[in-house]
Amino acid sequence: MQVNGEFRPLIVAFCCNWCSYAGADLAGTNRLNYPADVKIIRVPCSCRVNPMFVLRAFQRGADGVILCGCHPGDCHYTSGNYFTRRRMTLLFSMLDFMGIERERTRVEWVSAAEGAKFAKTMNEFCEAVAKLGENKRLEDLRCKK
Amino acid sequence: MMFRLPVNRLDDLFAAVSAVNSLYLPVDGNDGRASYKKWVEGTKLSSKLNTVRSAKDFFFPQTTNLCDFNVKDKEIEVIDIRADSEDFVVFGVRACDARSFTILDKVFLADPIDSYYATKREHGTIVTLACTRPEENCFCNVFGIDMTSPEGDAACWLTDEYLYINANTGKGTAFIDSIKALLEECSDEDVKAQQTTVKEIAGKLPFAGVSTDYFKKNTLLDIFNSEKWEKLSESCLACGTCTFVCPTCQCYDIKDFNTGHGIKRYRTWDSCMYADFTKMAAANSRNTQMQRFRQRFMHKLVYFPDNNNGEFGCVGCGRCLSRCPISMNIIKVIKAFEEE
Amino acid sequence: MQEVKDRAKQLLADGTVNRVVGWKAGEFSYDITPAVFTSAEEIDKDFIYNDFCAPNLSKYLIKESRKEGKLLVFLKPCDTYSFNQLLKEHRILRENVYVIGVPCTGKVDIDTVRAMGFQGITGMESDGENVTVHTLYGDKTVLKADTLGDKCKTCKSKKHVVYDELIGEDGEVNTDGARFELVEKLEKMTADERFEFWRGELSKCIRCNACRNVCPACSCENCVFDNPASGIQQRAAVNSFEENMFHLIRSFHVAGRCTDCGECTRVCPQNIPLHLINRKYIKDINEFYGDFQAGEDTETRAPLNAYTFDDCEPGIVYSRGGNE
Amino acid sequence: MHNETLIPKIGVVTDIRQDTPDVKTFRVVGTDGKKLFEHIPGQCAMVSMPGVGEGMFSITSSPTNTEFMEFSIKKCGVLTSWLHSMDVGQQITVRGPYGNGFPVETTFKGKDLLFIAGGIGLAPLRSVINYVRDKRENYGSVQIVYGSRSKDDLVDYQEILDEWMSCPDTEVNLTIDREQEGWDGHVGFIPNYVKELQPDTSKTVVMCGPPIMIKFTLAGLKELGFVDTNVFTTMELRMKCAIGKCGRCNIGNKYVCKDGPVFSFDQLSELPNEY
Repeated sequence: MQVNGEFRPLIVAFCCNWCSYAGADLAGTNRLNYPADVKIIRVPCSCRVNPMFVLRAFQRGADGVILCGCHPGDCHYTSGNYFTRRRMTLLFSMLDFMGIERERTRVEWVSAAEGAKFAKTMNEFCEAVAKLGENKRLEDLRCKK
Repeated sequence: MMFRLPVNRLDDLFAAVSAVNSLYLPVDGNDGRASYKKWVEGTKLSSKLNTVRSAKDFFFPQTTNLCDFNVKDKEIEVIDIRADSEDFVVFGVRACDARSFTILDKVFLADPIDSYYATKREHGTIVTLACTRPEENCFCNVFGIDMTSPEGDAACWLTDEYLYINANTGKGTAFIDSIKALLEECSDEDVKAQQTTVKEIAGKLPFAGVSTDYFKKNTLLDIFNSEKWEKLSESCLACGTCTFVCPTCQCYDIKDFNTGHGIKRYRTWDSCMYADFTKMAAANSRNTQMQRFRQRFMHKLVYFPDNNNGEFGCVGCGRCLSRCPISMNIIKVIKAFEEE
Repeated sequence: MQEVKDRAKQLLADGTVNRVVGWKAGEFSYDITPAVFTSAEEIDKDFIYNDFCAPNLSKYLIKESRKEGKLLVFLKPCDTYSFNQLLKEHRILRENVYVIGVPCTGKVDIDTVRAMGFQGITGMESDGENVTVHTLYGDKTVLKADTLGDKCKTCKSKKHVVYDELIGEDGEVNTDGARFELVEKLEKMTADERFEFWRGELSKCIRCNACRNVCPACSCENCVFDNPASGIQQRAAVNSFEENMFHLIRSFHVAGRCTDCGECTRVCPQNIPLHLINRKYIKDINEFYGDFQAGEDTETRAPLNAYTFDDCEPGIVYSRGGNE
Repeated sequence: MHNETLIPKIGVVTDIRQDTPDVKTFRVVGTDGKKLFEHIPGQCAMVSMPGVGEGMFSITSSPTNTEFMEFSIKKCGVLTSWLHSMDVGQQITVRGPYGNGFPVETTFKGKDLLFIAGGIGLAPLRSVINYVRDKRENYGSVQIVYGSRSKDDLVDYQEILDEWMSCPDTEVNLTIDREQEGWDGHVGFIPNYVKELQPDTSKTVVMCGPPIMIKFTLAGLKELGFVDTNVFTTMELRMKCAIGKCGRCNIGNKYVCKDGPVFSFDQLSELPNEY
């Protein structure tokens, strides 16, 4: 997306309800800055995110997709994020195999107490995606305005 | 009137056509298969007999945007996105595919005219190329198609030395006029000689003698109710390969896509082999794969001829024979019935 | 192969089975159709097993094994993996199936032969070493090894992992890793090159669903691509995104369950090397979570249904090296 | 550029009437407040909400109505559920008219007519019945046999009571499937009711309803001595284009959207039983 002549990436962040979403909240109440480019979608568990969600986000105009969940071992549902870990490892590896820039996807474990980590992660991720520019390889032209 | 051009000047011909209109021709891909590509400097005409996908793509593409909608509160705005097509030339269409347009015309140009197809037809010039080395899967002669003198706006014959060209329609004449500087008038002797040789090969093709009489002699209901369909359709995978590579398959679906800022209504190829082709909210008129399989062949061999003075809805291009994952195809169907 | 035919007739005659799932001869020697035979006459007339019988019969058993009575099926070594995988997923009723393992030395692929330059192929004969190709324009003999399809060129195993009886000698699992060579080659490319490669291949897709419908791992009663609410209901792909999406999602759905039978590539009308996508998953799973071969047995948990506490992080994709 | 029938017109819903618990009748006009197009009784139109879906519905109002069109729609799928949820003033898209319609100006003229409808099957017949009522002098006697699951499921019940029953030379026979409080009319299924009524076999029959009703009623009519050529029905199959091109609504070589939806039973007897 071009804002005032400058490219700003659209980032979709899937955040687990129990840790990362609370982490994002904490970042907010602590007045830690992270870019407004990040659009958070709350999910009950990072494990709820299936590959289609990630692809859909790109289709609808995302330039980067990040998944945040509880740290391994801390899943509210005991083991959800272990499955997320395997799934996303394989999916991201496949996206990379297809030639989609690997910096556009990321998984990060953020606990409810890690507001600072949340803000830092988002800042870093936005910057990395901003460097890559617009998502061209997984875009759906119909959805462009 | 026959014209010719030395084979080594083919590139000049393509360049001359391309200078005015977009030119599409079969080109060999890196997997050794041909597909239609737009000519650019350096593009070489395929040596293959035919393309995997048929030439129907130019007039009835895999997807067409029909119109757009803007929906705001209770109001709808309809946006007619149709644009006039540019003029284009498709070169190297074989006799079978050329005939497929006659069949597609009967569907799309019947009242009410399909404007998307009609526009493309009006702007497209079809330059056909006679076959010289038919494949074992070819059976266009079963449907009365002469592979050595193809239809189309202008027909070409390729020999070792020359490309011969002859106009069949006004559009073809205009096409030849546009490249006349490169051509010389000539006799049709070489073409006749080639036709004789190829016809001899064509007569010996494995399916040259296949008869379609059964479908002319028996009634719709008799063929429909035949017990043979069960066995024939037994291992059908219900994929859409045969329908999508078929030059005469024209069924389509209309769908809406919500782009987030509007609705795009588009149509895509559809296949009668798919389970949800006829699925309604309450019922499905073709519930089993046998019924769906039967529909496809009944359409080509019975329904279409019934509605079109006996003309079959198949042109014998052989694509379904070479592409079906389980090697079940229209020839096996015809033969199974002819056995009786 | 007379032995196979005889055994089929024998089992029909003694009432062990009431039908035989096998291969049926076509118009030429190479256009084989899977079929169900119910009598000795039918078997004598149409049954065939030779170097051209590539179709994997396992998937038909989902439907067939639910019908009345016991059936006989012939499975090649690689088909037995699919069979096992389907057993594991409770898709085949084992008690209704009598499996005879038949040997396989690789199947001749008509498209490979065509790509060699043959036109008008009216027949082929194989003696196991050489293939004689008869065409409208003359005959020629070539090495069989050169005529194999993608799935057979890098055969994963000549060992039957499940059977009730065997015809011929059982073979060995192939461990040379040759089947990952092309995947490795792609991995070594730059991201741009990989993107170009896949765009070139996937843009050919006509979304006919042949890969899905032939795939023994794609055994869902109702596929996500047939669900109107998914927004990606089957039909032709509209643009490059949908082409990518279809193949990404389909391959992900079979990841960890794909036995690498190679049917997807064999049936693709557009010759897209779809098996490479599946093999990439297999290779990744082997590297990240330890060697795993789907269909090898019916007990081991599938890699995507399992985890360990110390699995690698998704970040491994970035740190693994290779070209960006 | 050619006209394109696949590009729809915009219609405005000006009135919504709840006929039965699952049937609503929608009144539609163009954005200029006038009727969208003219039609023949029995013809259909493709009604759509962009992004939701498009479906073929019979136009239930009579062509003699010069002000608006009406569609009686039963809630049963994605699109119909959406249509049921909309309010007056909503715009929808409409294209048509499609199909052959009933032969009201030829075969039916001067004939005694027997209408048999079950449930929502009354919707397509309503336009013919009202057409006949408005041009009463052109037709002979009219008998209407209409049945439904219950009294509440009788579509257009009020219109039946107020207008049809008071029409000259018109007999209306209503029935419901099982006993219900407040109902003193006939109770029983249509096929049996028709047999009980013993209609004159010289009548031309127009029938519409669920397949099972059609099957048994037709058998009953034949028993009474009716001939196939005198019995008409209107069909419904999945449609996308409505102009005989998309290839799915065929019964044998006939397309329901183009060659139908009205067929006589002698026509259907020559076609495969695939509907």
